[in-house]
Amino acid sequence: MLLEIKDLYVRYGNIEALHGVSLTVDKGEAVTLIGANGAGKTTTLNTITRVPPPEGPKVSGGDILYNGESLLDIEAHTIVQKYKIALAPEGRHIFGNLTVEENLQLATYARKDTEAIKADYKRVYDLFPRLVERKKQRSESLSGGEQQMLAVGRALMTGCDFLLLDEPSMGLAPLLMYDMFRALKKLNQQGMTILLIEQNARLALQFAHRGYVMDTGEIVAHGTAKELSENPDVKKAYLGG
Amino acid sequence: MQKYSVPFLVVVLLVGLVACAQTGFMDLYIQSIVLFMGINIILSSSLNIVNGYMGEFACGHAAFMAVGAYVSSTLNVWLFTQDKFFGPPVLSPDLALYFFPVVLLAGGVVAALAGILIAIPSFKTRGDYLAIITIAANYIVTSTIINMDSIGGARGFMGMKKILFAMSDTVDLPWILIWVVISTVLTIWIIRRFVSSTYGKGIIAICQDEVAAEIMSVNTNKMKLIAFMLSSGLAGIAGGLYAHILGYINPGSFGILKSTECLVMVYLGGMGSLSGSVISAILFTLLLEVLRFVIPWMDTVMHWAYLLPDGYHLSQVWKWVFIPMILILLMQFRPEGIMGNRELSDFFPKLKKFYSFK
Amino acid sequence: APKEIKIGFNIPLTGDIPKVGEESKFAGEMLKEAINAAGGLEVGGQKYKLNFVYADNESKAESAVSVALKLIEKDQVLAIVGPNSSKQAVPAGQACDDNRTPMISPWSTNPDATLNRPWVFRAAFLDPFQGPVAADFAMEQFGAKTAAVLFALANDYSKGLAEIFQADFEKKNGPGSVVAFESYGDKDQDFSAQLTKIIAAKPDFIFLPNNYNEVALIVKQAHDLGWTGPFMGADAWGNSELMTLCGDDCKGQYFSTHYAAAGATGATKEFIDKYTAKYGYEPADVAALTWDATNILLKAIQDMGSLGNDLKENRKNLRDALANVAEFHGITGTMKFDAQGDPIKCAVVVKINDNGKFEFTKSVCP
Amino acid sequence: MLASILQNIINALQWGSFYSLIALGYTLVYGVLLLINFAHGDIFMVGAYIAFFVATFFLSMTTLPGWMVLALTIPLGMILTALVGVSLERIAYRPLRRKGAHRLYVVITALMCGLVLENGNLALLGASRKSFPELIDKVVYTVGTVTMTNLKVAVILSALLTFAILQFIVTKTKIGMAMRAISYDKFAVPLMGIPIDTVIVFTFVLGSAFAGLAGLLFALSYPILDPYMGAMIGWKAFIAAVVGGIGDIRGAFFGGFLLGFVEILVVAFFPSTYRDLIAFSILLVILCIKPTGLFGVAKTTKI
Amino acid sequence: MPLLEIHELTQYFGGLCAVSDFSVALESGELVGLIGPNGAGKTTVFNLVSGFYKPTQGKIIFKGSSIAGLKPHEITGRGIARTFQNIRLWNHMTVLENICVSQHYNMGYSLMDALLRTKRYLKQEKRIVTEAMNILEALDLARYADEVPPNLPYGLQRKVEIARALSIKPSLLLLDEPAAGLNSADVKDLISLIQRIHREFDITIWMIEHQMTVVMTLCSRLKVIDFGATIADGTPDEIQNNPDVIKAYLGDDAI
Ligand SMILES: Nc1ncnc2c1ncn2[C@@H]1O[C@H](COP(=O)(O)OP(=O)(O)OP(=O)(O)O)[C@@H](O)[C@H]1O
Ligand SMILES: Nc1ncnc2c1ncn2[C@@H]1O[C@H](COP(=O)(O)OP(=O)(O)OP(=O)(O)O)[C@@H](O)[C@H]1O
Ligand SMILES: CC(C)C[C@H](N)C(=O)O
Ligand SMILES: [Mg+2]
Ligand SMILES: [Mg+2]
Repeated sequence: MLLEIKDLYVRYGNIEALHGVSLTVDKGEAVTLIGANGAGKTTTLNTITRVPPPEGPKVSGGDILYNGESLLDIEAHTIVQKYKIALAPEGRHIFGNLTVEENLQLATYARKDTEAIKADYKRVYDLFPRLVERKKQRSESLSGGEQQMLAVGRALMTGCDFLLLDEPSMGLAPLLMYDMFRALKKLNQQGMTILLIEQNARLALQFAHRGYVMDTGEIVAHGTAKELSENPDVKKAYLGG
Repeated sequence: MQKYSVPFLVVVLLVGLVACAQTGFMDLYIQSIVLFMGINIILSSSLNIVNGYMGEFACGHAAFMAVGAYVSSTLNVWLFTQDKFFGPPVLSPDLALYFFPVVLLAGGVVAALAGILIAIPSFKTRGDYLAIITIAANYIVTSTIINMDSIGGARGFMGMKKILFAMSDTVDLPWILIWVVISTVLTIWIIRRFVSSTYGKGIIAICQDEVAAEIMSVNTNKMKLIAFMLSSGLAGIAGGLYAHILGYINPGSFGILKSTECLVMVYLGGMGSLSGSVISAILFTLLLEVLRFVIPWMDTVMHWAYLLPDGYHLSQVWKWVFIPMILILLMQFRPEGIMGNRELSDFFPKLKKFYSFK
Repeated sequence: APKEIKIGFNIPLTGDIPKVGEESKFAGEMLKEAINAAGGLEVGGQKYKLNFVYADNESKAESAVSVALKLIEKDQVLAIVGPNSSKQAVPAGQACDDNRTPMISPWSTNPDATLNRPWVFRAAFLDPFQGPVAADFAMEQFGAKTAAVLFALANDYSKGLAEIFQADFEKKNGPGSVVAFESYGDKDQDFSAQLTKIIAAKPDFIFLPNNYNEVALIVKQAHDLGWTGPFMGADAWGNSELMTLCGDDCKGQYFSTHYAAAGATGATKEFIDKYTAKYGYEPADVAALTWDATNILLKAIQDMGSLGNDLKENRKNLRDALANVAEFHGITGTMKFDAQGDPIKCAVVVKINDNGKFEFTKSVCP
Repeated sequence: MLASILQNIINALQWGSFYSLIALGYTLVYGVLLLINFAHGDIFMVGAYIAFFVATFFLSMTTLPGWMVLALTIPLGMILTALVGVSLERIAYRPLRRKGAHRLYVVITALMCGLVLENGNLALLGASRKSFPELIDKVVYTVGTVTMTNLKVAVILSALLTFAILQFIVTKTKIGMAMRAISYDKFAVPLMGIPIDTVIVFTFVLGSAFAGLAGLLFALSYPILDPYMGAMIGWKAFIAAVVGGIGDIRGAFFGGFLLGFVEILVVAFFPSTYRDLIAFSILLVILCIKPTGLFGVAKTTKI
Repeated sequence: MPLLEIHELTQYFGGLCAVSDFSVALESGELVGLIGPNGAGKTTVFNLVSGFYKPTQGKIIFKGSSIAGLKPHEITGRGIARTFQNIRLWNHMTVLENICVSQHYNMGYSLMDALLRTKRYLKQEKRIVTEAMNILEALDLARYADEVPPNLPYGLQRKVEIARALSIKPSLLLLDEPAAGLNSADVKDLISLIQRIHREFDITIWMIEHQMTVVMTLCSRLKVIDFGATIADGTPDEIQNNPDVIKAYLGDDAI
């Protein structure tokens, strides 16, 4: 078991956002998390990466184990540096005052493996050729979709082996969305573990091996992708009938 | 009946204060605290329009105070007193009583016009760049005054006390107290009406998302102009009152330090909370005075407990160490100011019934 | 009847010239202790303890006004000693005059402090007298035909004296003989541009009617800019802190002042010795002037004959008594009072010798 | 005439150097936290006092020659001043940041910290001024009627050097990039594996250390220290930083010199009372023409 | 006469040509889609129409008069409302206030009226609130009137934003990716909402959207742009089978 979330309770101030969430991700798996707006999906990912307050939530119960080690007392930057877990956050959060290139470069902040970095650049630029064209542009003037590419590209540049993606397809044109999912699939096949949040449940279940369905801070269903796509409740609520 | 409770209270307050002053129940010292409280309330709540409701960071409030102070002082001195520079009074000093509000208002109007000086750059500039423009405007105003030798230049302007004497010679009442209370109440009333109208909420929209405001039909430039002018106009009135209370003004009293005092009161109270501004102005004024007594007392206690060497005494300078420290602490506990952006009535919903004070 | 007499001191304990406030306070304390030790001040056969309230005006004009108001309204003092600097004495004088409380400034030399103010008095000579003293001395000592002036714009004293000096010097040496007349603002630290202008105008000497703290900076910067000529100062130089701040740069310069501690005799020496013993340094002008001013005030209180219960009445009587003091023998010399209530007394010019002591050079009497 | 213009250029270079040095610290902290660190002028003042105490300590305790004392005072002063800056960050700003307070509340806290430093100094050390010892023998070079001192040369060179160092750090190194990134979006910074607090502390160390250097140089050039010496120059340096384009190192550097030149030249050609009036009017005009300062880049609002 | 006519609109950002020679004509009552790859310039077109940028070149004619160069609030006053790609509600105001403040183009009283609480002020204020409530009622949002937007689920926030745009009674409504971030169920609601608005409010709608289900069901006509230039124009069916569009935009959905 690579990642194991055990009975996690999480709160923002006085509001409890997760009430006992448990889920597991195995090495090399692609797992998706689907659910209605406000279900707590983003909260789950932010908790795993230990995003600090004020944005980050506070864990009030349960545990997050990574390779058997608890992540609860680890600082956010160590999660990336040492545990190699990267997150492409919801809302992109790119560094608008830096150029596209600098954004990518910054993600290699703690890395020393020059060769691997080079390979990663190539991988990202191959995945999103549009970023090559925009290399020197201040990233805040990118179009919405371009920014999304940058956010995913940046997460890859941290040299992670566990990738958390929060609605990566948001605002992407269909062509690009499919391209990106194909590329992610390839990454996954090369051994990258992926945990994905996606509003487009059909696409997500097509992509992932397994899935969890969240609702108001709880896991309400889980199973293999195939099981979930055939589950009548899931079909009705998330697959549009 | 409840509808009139607030106006009624205001009248009671005014009459009560005047009676206390008149009977000597409230000595001049207490009176002066009340006066400064009033002025601070006007200053903080007027700055709150721009810094709280509209979300700009204007740091030059004292400049408008200065404009109001100088305009109303010179007008009054020119009209009603014998002055070295302006010569004999133009009108009989008996009239000072009736013209005082007009002159005060004139100061406010000129200050509002000076407000345009920063309102226009604000169309294009936002945030910290606008903050600088306001600081620069503050320097420009004070140094313009420094260069006007006829009104005393850097050395200040005096003679306003005579106006107060002229007023109480005509009718024996504590006039300045009356005017301060009336101005304070009017200020709160105007601001409250402004920001609670859909029209005035335009500036709150600008604060939260200017792009959305502009797209949703708010004429942002016009609203900014109104907000800046209203804010600086009221500061001008506060300045006029301040000048007459002290009887002496000089450009140094309207520098950046005074402006920061206004800033502190606004943020201490909470951005966009009118009751917050009022409360913080009162607290701030009281704190200043209370420490005056607390420090010697602390000195005694600490010497008694052998915490201080014999030769060292806590001087009043410590006041200006304690006040900022208290404020820093307060900020740590309430990082959104005393009231956040809520009003008293949000905390005590029952008050709403009485809130026809609109 | 009240058993004590309360007198307020409106002095700069912090701000630009804290040493001035300190010396004023010490002089006041010394006098108070001496009199209270003897049972108090005798007025009309009754002894009153003295109570001195020292309030800090931060060396700011606006604070001086609010301090005056506070002393008058909250502390209910009978009279006020200070402020010292004309920058504060001019506005505070207005406040005292308006509120009908007697005030006596020990050290203010600007005429406006007392002009047309029946309630305001002083113990120092006036700048219309001091300006010509400085001009004459410089002409004689340096053979000066031209002069330059650098003054503080926001200071009534500095500006007033600069103007008086300019008028007088040009009267004596022809128009344009003051070749540079430069000013600076509050809290300025860099004077290089003004000094560059002054040095380029090649004056025979530079007149600096400024507070001692600024003098130190100006003199040093002038030397950095290559100025080697003499400076001439005025009474605001006269402070023991001048030399700690200015060091070697000020040695050899002259300034006009109220008294010279070195070589004093009689009551003056007694005062100096007592002060030095008590506080560890030699008192400068302001201590002596505060001593005199307070004594004038106490003398007037005694002249009143008796103290009533009504503070307003007492203040009024005290004012009248002060106005009636015709002559006073103080430790800074004998003063006669003119119709305005200003003293007529002698000035001295001192040289700062190589040990950094203020050495008596010359006395000038009106 | 020419000579006095030259002389004034030298004067302006020296005066501008101080504005630059202080403005650099402002801009550095602003560039990271968008925090107008209003305490910076007072940290500069503290730097001068620290230098004073360090120098007098060595002078009274040892028999080292003046230049040695200076050589020791520079690094020690910078380190101690940096400590002060970092403490402010730890005690006052960081908790607020953690609580997600509006950034203007941090600004107000900074203002308050400045007041505490100023008045705390006054209350503890008394109102009398300190006179800074002359550590190196002043050498006045005269060419014609134009004079220059060794100290002025040192001041100007220090400003240049500081600028070069900071510019390099901010634009060319990863930590510099991280500093800029923090200013734009704090949320995502740790997600890149960047220890955000370390970067912020580093920024405060840099900013305050150079304020310490500025304080020392200032004390050498204007050897009278008082608790309020940093207030005015601090405000003005901040204005200079913004006119240059706040957050940009070049902006602070040139902004500082611009203000220095304007001030000195106004005094050189007009009555000195017009200095602030003209200087600030010019700055206002610059900001009206270029609303984000000389080097600042407008933030594009993406809709 | 078409409601909105755009002629050869061009917009440069520095050297970058975001929109080039873009022309379109919208008839009253149409529901038209604007699609294209990311960075094609769609949002930029909307920004130009709503007055946020001044076009480098080209004409924008609305109801027969040119609106290029007018201020955004003036354009809104003439009847063009829009929503944003990323929701831009005023987060510290209640939903009701959000709607009310958007009445600035039509206050009906002056500052003085507000300060003096004149009859006119009271009457107009009442009208504004009633009208706002009507809009909320119509979109089933009335029960959230006193909530602040951050407390609402994302889908509802989108809806509030649409309500706010509708409240200025526009004749043309621009929707920038209204379905972004919504899940399939919410998307279905959104589709029916837009259909209802189109019917009941009798307005012209122009929308940008990447979710094909949305545009294909709603729009009668689609315009496809890439690199700021039009590459196709036609009914949804035509577009779906247009090889250029498939190549540049739709791609193939096998992963
Ligand atoms: N910073 C925050 N402060 C307070 N509450 C929050 C915060 N972030 C999220 N919440 C609340 O926590 C709950 C879960 O939100 P979360 O963002 O995790 O949902 P989500 O499943 O990601 O939804 P979406 O599909 O809209 O992204 C929601 O009720 C939300 O209002
Ligand atoms: N203010 C600006 N400054 C510079 N370039 C800009 C600016 N706004 C947009 N651009 C560029 O113009 C192009 C078009 O941007 P636009 O936002 O219109 O794209 P879009 O079609 O809406 O894309 P998306 O579907 O991803 O939102 C993009 O390449 C973007 O980088
Ligand atoms: C410097 C001052 C304390 C004294 C000076 N004579 C004045 O009148 O201002
Ligand atoms: Mg989410
Ligand atoms: Mg777009």
